[in-house]
Amino acid sequence: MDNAIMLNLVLYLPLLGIAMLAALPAGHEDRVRSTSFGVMVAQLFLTVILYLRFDPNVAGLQFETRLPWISDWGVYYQIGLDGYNVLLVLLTAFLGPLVVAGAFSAITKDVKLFYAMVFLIQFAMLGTFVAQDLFLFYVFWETMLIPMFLIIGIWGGERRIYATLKFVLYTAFGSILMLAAVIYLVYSLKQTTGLTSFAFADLYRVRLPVDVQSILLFAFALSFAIKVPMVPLHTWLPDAHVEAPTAGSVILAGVLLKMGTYGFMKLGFPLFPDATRAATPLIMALAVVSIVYGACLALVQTDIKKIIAYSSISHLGYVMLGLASLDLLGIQGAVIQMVSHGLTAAGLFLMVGMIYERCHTRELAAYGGLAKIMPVYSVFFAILTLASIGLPTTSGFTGEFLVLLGAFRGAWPIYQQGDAFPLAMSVIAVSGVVLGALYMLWFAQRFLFGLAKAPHSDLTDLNLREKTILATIVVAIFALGLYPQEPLRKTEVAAKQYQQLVGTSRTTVAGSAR
Amino acid sequence: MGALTLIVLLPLAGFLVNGLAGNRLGKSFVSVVGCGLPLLAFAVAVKSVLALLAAGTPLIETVFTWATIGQQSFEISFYLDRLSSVMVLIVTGVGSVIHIYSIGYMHEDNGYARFFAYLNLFLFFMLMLVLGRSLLVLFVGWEGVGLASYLLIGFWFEDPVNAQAGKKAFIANRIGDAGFLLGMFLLYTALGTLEMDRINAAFMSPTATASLLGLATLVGVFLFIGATGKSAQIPLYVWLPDAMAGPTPVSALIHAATMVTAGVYMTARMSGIYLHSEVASHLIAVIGAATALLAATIAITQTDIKKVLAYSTVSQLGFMFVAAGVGAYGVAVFHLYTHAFFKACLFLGAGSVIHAMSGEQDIRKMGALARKIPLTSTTFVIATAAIAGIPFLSGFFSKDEILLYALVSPLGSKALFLVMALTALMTAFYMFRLLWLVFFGSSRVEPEVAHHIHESPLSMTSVLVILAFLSIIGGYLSIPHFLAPLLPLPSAEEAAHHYHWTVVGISVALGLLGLAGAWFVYGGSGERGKRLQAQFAPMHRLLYAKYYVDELYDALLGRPLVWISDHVFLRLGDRLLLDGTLNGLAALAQRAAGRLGRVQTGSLHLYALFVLLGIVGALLWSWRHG
Amino acid sequence: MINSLLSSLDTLLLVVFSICALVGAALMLVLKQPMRVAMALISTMVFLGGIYGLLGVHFIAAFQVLIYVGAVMVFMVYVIMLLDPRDAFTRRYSSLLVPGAIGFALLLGALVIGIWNSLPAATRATGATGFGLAQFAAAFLNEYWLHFELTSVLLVAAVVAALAVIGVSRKPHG
Amino acid sequence: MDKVQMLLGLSMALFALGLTGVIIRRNLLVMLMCMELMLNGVNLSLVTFAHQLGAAAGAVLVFLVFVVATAEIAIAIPIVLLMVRRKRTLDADAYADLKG
Repeated sequence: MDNAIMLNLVLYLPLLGIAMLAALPAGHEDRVRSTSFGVMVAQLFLTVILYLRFDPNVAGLQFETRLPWISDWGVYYQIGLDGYNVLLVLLTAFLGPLVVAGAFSAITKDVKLFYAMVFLIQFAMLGTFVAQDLFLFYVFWETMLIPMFLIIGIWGGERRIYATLKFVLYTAFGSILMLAAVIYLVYSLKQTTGLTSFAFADLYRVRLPVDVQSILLFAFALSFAIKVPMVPLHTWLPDAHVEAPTAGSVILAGVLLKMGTYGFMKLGFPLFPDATRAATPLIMALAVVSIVYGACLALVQTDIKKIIAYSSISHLGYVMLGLASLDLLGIQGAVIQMVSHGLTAAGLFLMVGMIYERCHTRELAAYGGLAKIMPVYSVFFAILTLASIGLPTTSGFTGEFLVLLGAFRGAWPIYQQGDAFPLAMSVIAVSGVVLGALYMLWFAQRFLFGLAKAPHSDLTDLNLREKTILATIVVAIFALGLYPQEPLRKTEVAAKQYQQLVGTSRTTVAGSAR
Repeated sequence: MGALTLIVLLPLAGFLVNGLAGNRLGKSFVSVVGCGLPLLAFAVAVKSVLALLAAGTPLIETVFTWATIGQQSFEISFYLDRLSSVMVLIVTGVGSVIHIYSIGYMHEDNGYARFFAYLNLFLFFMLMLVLGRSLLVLFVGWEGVGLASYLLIGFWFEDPVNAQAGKKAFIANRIGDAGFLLGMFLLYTALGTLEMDRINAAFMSPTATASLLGLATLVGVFLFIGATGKSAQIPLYVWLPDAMAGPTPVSALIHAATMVTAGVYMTARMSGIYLHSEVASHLIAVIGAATALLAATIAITQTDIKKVLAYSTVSQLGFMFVAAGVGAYGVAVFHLYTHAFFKACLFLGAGSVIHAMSGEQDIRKMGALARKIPLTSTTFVIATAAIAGIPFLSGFFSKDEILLYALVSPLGSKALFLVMALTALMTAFYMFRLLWLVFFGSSRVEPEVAHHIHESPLSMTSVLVILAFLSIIGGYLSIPHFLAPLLPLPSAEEAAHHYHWTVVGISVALGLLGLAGAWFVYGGSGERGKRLQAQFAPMHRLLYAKYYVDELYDALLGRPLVWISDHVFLRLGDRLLLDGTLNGLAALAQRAAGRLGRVQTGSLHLYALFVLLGIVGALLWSWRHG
Repeated sequence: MINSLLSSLDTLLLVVFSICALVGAALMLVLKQPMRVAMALISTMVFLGGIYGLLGVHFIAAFQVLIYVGAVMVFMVYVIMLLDPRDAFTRRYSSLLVPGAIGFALLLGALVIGIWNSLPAATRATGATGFGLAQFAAAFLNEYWLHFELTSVLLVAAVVAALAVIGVSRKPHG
Repeated sequence: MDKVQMLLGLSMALFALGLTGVIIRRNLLVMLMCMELMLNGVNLSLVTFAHQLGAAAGAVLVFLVFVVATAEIAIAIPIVLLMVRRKRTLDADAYADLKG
């Protein structure tokens, strides 16, 4: 099959899935589940083929589709794979079947609608990643909100309305500013080159004075930083995670948060290179604050999901640090860290969901000594925990190591020129390694070890479905930890392009832009 | 697959088999796999070392490229030279016998397969650590042994104390690892490689730039921070005594013979850097000496048999670092090597005692066990004599060399020598104290325990015998000499030869003095010991409480971190400032909406009036702007 | 100017009708009985129809009388007669009498200064020739056929809505 | 003041009077009638312009206004009847249920 068509097929399979669900007669919940799972697996299969066919040596888009959409505004339906998104698309497709399978027993209310929403968000997330036209990107970006809003709002916990409103208000607030910036950006492209286009490739050529860049970067960054989330824009995340059903948490932590970092990498920083370089100390500082702050907060939580939620904030701080380092190692590390966090956080949330299904509480104090009661569960949990704190041979190590090494290596020459700030930031970031161990082990110790205690005495260990889900994730984690060479090769060209885009000045003297 | 790769992978295979299927395969199968594969690894290691000696040049095996980024490439490769061959033989050799010992020791345990899986996992990472060519591989092993240690300390996880101890070990190690990472980053930034032979070559090369050599101190200190974590030196030594919560074979293998010496190995391995930094070397020597002294003083008062040995280990590690600090890396490795034998023997002997005493570890409830468990006590006596530095046993040779170089090395000094001599005296004292309280004197064993006292099975005692034998003869293989081509000893002055016999004399005298002192205090009824304790009660309390360091750390670091996280970050930051602002804004919007809502009176007339006013407004606006 | 207005009978009639329509409208605000208000409105409408006639758009004049007076106002009068004045009719003015009066003055003022004053004064009416029903019909079916169809949709919707409203009212009473 | 100006002035006056009537009259039916008056005012201006410009568009619009007025009254009257049946009054102030 033609690659471009296949990419479109991957993108639209979720919509096809919705159509198939709609065609099913009411009441056949098992058929709904198996259909959903089948569609997701098919999507993963196609994505893997695309991934294998992806040529790491080609700079720029592959499998591209470009059709005029709104000709008057220069809007194109343009999608394609490149080094920026190829891993994230694979991650999204990889988590799809796991999310669906993980929700088999957890969701019993409005099953059909639930899976339809999962498909819709899958569609929107994939679309956001593959979109190469800012207008299209924005449409997908906003589309993501709706299914997530419903997933939390309908199948969530007790305070779901508060959480879902907080989530939507936060993200919508960010989006509005971004929209304004998008319009201004396209307008200035027209002013300078006479070209009306939303294509990323064209927008990368816009030259703007630094002060204008800064304002636009702020607008973009606000939207992305809320999604990441970076401290101090993070408070929606713990609430959303706690109230969301397992599948919602998995999608949120696994893919949705990467939208923010992907946005920074693909749009925020390369579009406004001069402002980015001027703001690098601030970005690094916020990243490091996120690392430390998230870790400290994870340390004092009593709700299992909140611990993982705060740890996500900490882990995504590494991604931001890597992106801000502008060092090739750091950038590549950031990409790996995104995928790694997607795997570990998704796995941990799935595991919390599994125990929640059995005991119906997320209070850490209610548990203890699970290693005795549920040995298999405990082994998986320990592996995911250790991967999350970046133990060597797991994916977390690859990401954290490369990010920290890159940040240090990038900061060293600056230090030798007399500015110690970036170096200090990278050194503080290393302390996150210790803090990470601190909260995760504290968590694991109270959860898995000690005297056996659980809200129910007759806890059953994982069943085959659950084991398979977790084993899949664990295999991926080790693959990425032991042999990151393969994915790194696929992203290298993009990382270099990013480095070059952000590294070269595209400023103009104020006023001459118009 | 190359031989070195095979050495590393054999224990991993054992881990996978025992870990995944061990419970289903039965204990004998687990034992065969769990002990056979390490033994096989030992055999391959011996063969590789012979090949090395025949070849004369280091063996290098590249397994695969972990990552290539831009021009940078990280390779997973193994490296065998004389230094790593000493280490790999200790690890696989001592490791294998301890595995065999565990068959008897853990026989009744439910987690038998799990235990062997963990032990094999530990060996895998440890071999990776000692065989790694690049710091990256070393770091993988470095963190990996930390993990295995964590799992094994918390092996009996149902007791929260054990799990707590495991966590403490892991976190102390992690703090060290953070420093280690920084050292690695700095090296990589400066040299663009993490391969240790290349790094050493770069530092030793005559063309090394001044800016590179200027980094030596910083790098050295960072790497040493890692070593203090792994090798239990001040300030991160606190985890090791707690780590005794694990099963005794674990204490012998991980917390005495192999893992804790990784820091010493690393320091010796990176000697190219330390040779260029007097500051870092001094720091190592001072920290080592201080740790040795501090741990020895604590060991004198401890009453748990394993705790005494744990502090003894910390103290001996301090000796090794002193040797490394004065530039005598070969001597440090020599002591590492002899220590592996006698300390493993001591720990396993202690394990045998505990086994005999049905789990009792308090030496105040022991005494006069020599006749009941003769084989254990004999080996224990030999090992104690070895550690105390009684002449012609292995410990004597290595400790003597350390004392000598502390005095005569250009980096050494008289003060250093005096401290180490004092520590050596105390070592002899507390070890003989332990010996007396456990095996001689009068029995204080509780009656119901006394019935069950029995000698351990053959699988355990044979291992004790092997290790005791090695403790006797180990010193005759001169490791410093063996390593001299790789790690030349510091150039001592002419006076060295003059001093040598003096130091030997002092060293012998110290050992015997310690023996005599312990005999005097604890021999017979032990009355003198009690009196002495009463006389120095405040000091005893201070030492018994380990200088309150744990409490201090908790008060200075642990609790403030939690307090700040909870009160400042969570309550003030997240809830009050961020969420408070947000909720405040939401409330404001709601109130404003309430106000505006009152305009909706429901009166049609008023609405019509608004329409009218709107029209008027629109008209006026269009008139003004038309 | 007055002279030019008075120059023909048509113009005179136009003025008279205008004044009458204005008076009728003003009466609507002050008469108390709804029936009388309705009568005032009808008279205003009739006078307006007269004006249309004088302007030459006779068919509009016819519609005005037929549809407004004949249909709408008859319906209105019928309803007024249907309702029982004792419990349905109320006081004359709302509480907003004074603001309304002030608003009226404001609106009129704004209209006069905003539009009326700015009208080009001397444009001669070209409509002396006017346009007949034929033109109107042609325009409707050529240019405005869509609007025409939409009106029919609107009317159908209105009928349905009226039925629905009546239907709702019946339900609670069985 | 010519003919067109006078007629436009009349239409404005009718519109203003109608709107004022909606504001100041209390009776729902009278308010409805005042709205009709406003429509008539607008119609007048439309016819005047159509007459002046000789274009059919104005006349078409007037026709549309007729239809709208008819439809409006066809729905408004039943609603008024319903309301009166519920509260037995035509006082607009009695129907302030949508108070915010």
